Amino acid sequence: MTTTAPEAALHSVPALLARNASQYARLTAYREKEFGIWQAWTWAQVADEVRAMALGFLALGMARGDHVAIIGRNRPALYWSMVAAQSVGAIPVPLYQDAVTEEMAYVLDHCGARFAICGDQEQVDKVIEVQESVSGIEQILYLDRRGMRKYDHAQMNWLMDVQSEGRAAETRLAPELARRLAEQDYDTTCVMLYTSGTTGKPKGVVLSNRNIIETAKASCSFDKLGFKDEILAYLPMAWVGDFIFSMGQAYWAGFCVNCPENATTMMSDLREIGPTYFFAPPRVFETMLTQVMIRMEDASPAKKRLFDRYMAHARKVGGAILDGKPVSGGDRLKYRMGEMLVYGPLKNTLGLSNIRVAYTAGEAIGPEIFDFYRSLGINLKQLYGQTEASVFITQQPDGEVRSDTVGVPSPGVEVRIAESGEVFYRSPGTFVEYYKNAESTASTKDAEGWVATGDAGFFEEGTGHLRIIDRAKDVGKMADGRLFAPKYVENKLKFYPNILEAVVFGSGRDRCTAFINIDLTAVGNWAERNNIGYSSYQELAGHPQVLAQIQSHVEEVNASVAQDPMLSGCQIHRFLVLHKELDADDGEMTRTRKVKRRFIEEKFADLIAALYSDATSVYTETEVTYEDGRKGALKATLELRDAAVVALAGQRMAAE
Amino acid sequence: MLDQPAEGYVTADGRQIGPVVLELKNITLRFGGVEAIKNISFDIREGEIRAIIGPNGAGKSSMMNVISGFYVPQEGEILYKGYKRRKMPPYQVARTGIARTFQNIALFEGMSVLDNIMTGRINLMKSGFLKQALWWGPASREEDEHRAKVEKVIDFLEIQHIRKTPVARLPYGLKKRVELARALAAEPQILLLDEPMAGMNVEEKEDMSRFILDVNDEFGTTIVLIEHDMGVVMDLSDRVVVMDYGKKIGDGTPDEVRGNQDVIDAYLGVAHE
Amino acid sequence: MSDNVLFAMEAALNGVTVGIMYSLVALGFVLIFKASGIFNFAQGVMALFAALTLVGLQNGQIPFAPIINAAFGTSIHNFGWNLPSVVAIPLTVLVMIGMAWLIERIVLKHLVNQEPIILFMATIGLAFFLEGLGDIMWGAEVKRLDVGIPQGMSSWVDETTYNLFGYGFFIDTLSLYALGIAAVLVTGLVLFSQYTKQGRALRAVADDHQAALSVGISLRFIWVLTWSIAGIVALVAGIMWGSKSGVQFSLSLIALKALPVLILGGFTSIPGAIVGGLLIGVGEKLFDFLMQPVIGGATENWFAYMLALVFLLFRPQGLFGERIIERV
Amino acid sequence: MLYREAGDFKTSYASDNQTFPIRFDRYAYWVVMAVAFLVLPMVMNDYWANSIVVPFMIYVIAALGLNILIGYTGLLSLGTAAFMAVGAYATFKLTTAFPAMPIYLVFLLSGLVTSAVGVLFGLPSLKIKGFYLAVATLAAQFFLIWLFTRYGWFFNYSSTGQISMPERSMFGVTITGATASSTAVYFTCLIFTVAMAWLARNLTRGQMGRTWMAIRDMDIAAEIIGVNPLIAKLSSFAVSSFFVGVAGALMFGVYLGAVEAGEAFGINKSFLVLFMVIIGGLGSILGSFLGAAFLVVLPVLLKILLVDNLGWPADLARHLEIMIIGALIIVVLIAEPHGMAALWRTIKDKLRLWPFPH
Repeated sequence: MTTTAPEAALHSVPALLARNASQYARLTAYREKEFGIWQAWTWAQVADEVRAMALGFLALGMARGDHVAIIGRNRPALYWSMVAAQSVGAIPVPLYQDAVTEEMAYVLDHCGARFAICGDQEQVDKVIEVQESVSGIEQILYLDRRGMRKYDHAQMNWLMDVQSEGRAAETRLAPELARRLAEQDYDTTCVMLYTSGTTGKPKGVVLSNRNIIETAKASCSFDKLGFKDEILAYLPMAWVGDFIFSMGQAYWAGFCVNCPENATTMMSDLREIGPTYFFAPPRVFETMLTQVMIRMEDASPAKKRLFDRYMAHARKVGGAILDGKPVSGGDRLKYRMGEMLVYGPLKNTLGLSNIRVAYTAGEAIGPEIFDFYRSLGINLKQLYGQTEASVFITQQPDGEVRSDTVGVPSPGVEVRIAESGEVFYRSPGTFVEYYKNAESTASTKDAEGWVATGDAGFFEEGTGHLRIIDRAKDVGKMADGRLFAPKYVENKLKFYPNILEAVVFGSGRDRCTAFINIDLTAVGNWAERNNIGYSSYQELAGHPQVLAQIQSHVEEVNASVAQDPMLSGCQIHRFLVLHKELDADDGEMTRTRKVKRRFIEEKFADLIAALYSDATSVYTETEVTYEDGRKGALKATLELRDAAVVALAGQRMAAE
Repeated sequence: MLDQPAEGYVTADGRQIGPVVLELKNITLRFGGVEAIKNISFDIREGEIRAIIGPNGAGKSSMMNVISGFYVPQEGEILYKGYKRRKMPPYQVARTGIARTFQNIALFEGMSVLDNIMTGRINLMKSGFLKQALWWGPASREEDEHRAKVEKVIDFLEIQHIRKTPVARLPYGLKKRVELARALAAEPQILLLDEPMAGMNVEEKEDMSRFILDVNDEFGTTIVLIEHDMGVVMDLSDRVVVMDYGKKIGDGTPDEVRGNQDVIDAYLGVAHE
Repeated sequence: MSDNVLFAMEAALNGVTVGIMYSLVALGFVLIFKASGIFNFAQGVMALFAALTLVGLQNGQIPFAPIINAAFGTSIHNFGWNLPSVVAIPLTVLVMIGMAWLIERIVLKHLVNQEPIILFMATIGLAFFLEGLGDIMWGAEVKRLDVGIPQGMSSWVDETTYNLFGYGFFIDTLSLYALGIAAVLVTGLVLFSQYTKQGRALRAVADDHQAALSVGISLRFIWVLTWSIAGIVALVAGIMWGSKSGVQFSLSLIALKALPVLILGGFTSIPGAIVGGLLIGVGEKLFDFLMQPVIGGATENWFAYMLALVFLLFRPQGLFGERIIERV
Repeated sequence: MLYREAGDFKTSYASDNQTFPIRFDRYAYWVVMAVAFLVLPMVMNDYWANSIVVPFMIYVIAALGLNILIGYTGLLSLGTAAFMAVGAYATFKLTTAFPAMPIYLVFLLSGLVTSAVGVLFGLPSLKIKGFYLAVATLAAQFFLIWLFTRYGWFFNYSSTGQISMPERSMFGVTITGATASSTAVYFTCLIFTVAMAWLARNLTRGQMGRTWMAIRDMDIAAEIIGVNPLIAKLSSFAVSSFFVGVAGALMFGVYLGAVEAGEAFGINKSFLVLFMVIIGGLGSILGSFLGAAFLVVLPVLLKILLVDNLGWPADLARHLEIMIIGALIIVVLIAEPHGMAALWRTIKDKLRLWPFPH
């Protein structure tokens, strides 16, 4: 392997690996909780493993430009297989492991993968099922051997066998590998990621080495990430974020990637590792907070009082202290006390003690949730990005952190707002193209390389922070021409623990209405405390007291929406609580749990109609898909509720 | 069954069944006056899943205890790997590669799951008294090596999450699984399962059957199981011995046994009570 | 007949006296063990406590006088009256019953279905507690106990034996009474358990806990009952021993001697307890008599245990206990 | 509350099953060690050394021994004191027979002698269980004491029937005898206590310990999965007696200096150690420490309170003490059958989960 390559030559992930293998040889590169302890690999070992794998791939005849599908939970060997694939000039295509067969079939077919690398038997079975319809796949490799012995191995290999074959073929294939490695440059494709598009079929976003490495370089320096950092890789490997954090940044900065034992142990693994750099979507932070509150409910009164008292103080000064703003000595002292008695232990039990930088993104995060973590002294920040940008578009610099903005343009990124209010950006991270989809490429990325985010937003005066209102195409006009920004309202609703999801309608209509999903954990817990019996989500969702609660939430939201003249029209006049949870398996949401608005509008047309009629209740039947894939029908009669709105909005419009 | 070649054969689902590894000849066991087992003979082939079924009090468990050396039959002999097994205490039988689980769970309630399974390796751990007392070097190294082996078993039976829990706190189903783990940890050639699914719900039964098959499949372990639930037995086992009132009334493949009139009278009738 | 044989016989007969003591204590053990599976280590101390209480009542002592004096610098001791035994004994019986009730309330209730070993240790704790309590209530000094049982050499035995062998045995009259009383006590118990409702309930529980409970016998009542009876038996033992050699701590040590007795007699057999007691009593006296010249005296200290130990190796379930078949 | 475990992860089995897996506990342990070896000797006066610290440490060793037998192997013994006596008399005979022998070696050899005797009296445990075994150990208790008081050879025919420890020194430091400094005594006990505790930990953490516990929890199953009961039980007796023997040796050699078997090692001492184990916690090494500490300190406190301050007669205080100990045993068994150690464990779990209740 090359010794300390000059930065200039670092134009591919394999090259970065080579650099780390010599520069950080003894430092831990990967850890995975397996067999009761954290198995660890140094960069040197990783380089060796990857090389063996790459040679093995050559032996299997992996060619330049081949697409290699990677399906499974976050595991070191799977990350290595991506680098190995890159080493031989192939293109890794990580897929969502929980994708149902049809989705997987589409993607595998679209990218024409010749190789599929699977985590375990379950994934293999899926791929085999797909093979019936998709011919492209020639070789299936698997990582976990459990239960695989009886399979026909004519077109199948255990990843470890591939490696040992590779090692055996060292002398024969080493030159070829060297050649392939040498071919890698800044413009060769690094990875292809499928966006779980909110509408239509997923698109394959092609990202070059330049995209990934430049982005990693910039973002690492932005947050001063170094080889001492620890990260927990638990988000889907198919998601661009995980690729940037666990591959791009990890390989650039040389920090350690930790893989949990399995999805169920994630929280305890998080606690054991205590990462210094952490990303989680808002809903994770939200559930964490809910858990904290629920568990504290059972605490002894004295302890509860102590907890509340200090949390109150944290809310008062915690954030300020974190932002380095002036805080009185007394308050600092009290905060110190709190750190010892409450914050410290709390962060410890959550596994967030060592966090230096934490990010959240994807959707807006509730102010109190956001502030809760910051007040504990956890440097939680927001960023705004998307797959096409290799994540980073804007992010919040230390000390300028607020819940309602997404920060300033990341280093090297230019951002402009179109007249329509849509946000455009241009950066080294900007994707190359949509695979086999020239026209959407063209429609998203113009000649100068400006990319339309599809989000509407504006720069705040003074701070220069970007604020996102909503999806551009969702920002519509109401019948009377007032601005209609459903996401904006939905987020405000979702900030209430009781509300899991909300879908607001009103485009081209005279007033807004909404579907609501209650949060089963939060409301269920509330129900228990007030011993309200319920057998199903549906029953609980229909309970009058629940409806009353939701109504009060809606009305509060209306009040706050009315504050903002631009959006005051978006107050919700009527709403209903849905009889089922919106679910990706029913196509109502994306895998990343973004609401598919159009789809829902069609699916629940009858309900929407009812909301705009003056009926007080509506009967409906809905098709649902169960865990095991069976389909069934859900019957329900839903109550339609009117919510009070703040009136003045109308006159204001008139006044303008 | 008699037409199966002595040197072994391959089953429909591609499992290699070897020659006879354990043979019981004319076993008779008495408690005082009562005859628990009356002159029973049958054999167990390498790598097969052999079931012993029969109504309550048919002497199944006694038979199990005879094989595992806890009871010494008054008459008859046991040939193991071709040699007559001399009279020996149970712990020596265990050393010959026979491990077992118990009808009513016999875990060590005062110990953690991990320690329970570690005890399974008792006969594989060598380091002596003094080495352990000083712990340094050999003893601790050995401990770690065996821990690694045990962790494989834990992983295999998917009980990682309860690794450090005291068994006393576990629900019934999991206890059964831990007991299986303890037996597996001994890396036995023959694994005796005494009603592995007694008192389990359908789901737990499915899991357990899967594990039993996997064990036999992955490690090629010979498995002898007593089971009350006919359905399960018929799906799992290659050959079945049927006992009633201490006598053998049937022996053969599940289908053969199903066809056997005595069995139908004696057992199947009783089964649906 | 050679003198040695005569001496041996005399020693043996004296052994019977001690044996009775053991038997009485062992009896208490057996009663409680049968009814509740508890091995009551405190039985001996109960005897001591009973005896102390009896003496205290007879002499009209003020309970807890020592501690009161210590605390308040007073020096009170007696109420200044003396109760006749006919009053004092029933009172003591009441005290023992009260104690049984308290023990059930405070201790046993909380220890139901713990392993026997735990219960055993609990009774050890109880033993210590009672010992301390007794001393604090009535003072620790050795006391004479006299309930009017004649003592001293029985001239009747002396004469008859003299006429028989030409050598008069020295037997304490008390021993003879002890024998009598023990006999009465046992027959009493047997009758009680045969012909009274409670007695039958007692037997039912002894035979099969679950069954007994299922037919609606209150286990707690049974426990109070057995502990009361055990208390009374203890009182008797206390009186015997007390009258013989004064009420003192050594009394609680015979609790330990009762262990080997039970091992010989079996934990669940009343006749076993009696026979075992006599065996041990006679045995240790004889052994001492015979071995003294060889290995020196005071072998009573350990003979009983060694005997039990050897015995155990050959018949773990005791003389009258039935064999256990181990199952898995 | 005090625990900070985030980032305290294990990458090897060795570190996973070390004695103190949690960082905070490790620090605590080292602090205690430092205090014991460096601070205490400086600050402690003779009264504390003699009436509390030294006996505490000696009883810890005895309790550890008994705990191995009862707590880990489930074999009940009431003969502890007698085995201590064996240790004591062995020391006496060895020192007087071989004046040149290094005294620490003498203590260790005494331990070995004791374990030999222990194994002898442990033999019955192969056939008998529970109370029955208790009787066997009682036989040991009374027989041995009788032996030691009866046969002159054991006490070198001294007129008093006592044995008294001659003066012995190592590396020029007087360790036993009248002129031994309390510091020397302290360090002797400390060294032995630490070493023995460490031994106990090693033996109980490994396969040996697991076989013992297997026998304790379900001997039949244990035998069927391959535990040889003979070896398991006898080894337990041997180890246990070794500990108890060393304790006895120290009790006589460095603490009492002169003893008469009957008084120093009577049945009540057996019970005392038994209580230490019960109150401290069966099957817990920490428990042996806690139990010993408790039952050593309690009488001293009572004495200070009642006799020294309130001026009550000493015997009364003594009776009160007996009563309280008895009551405590019952309370402990009712409240927490696994003793103070288990209590501590629950507290610790609470601290680790703080601020959450569960």
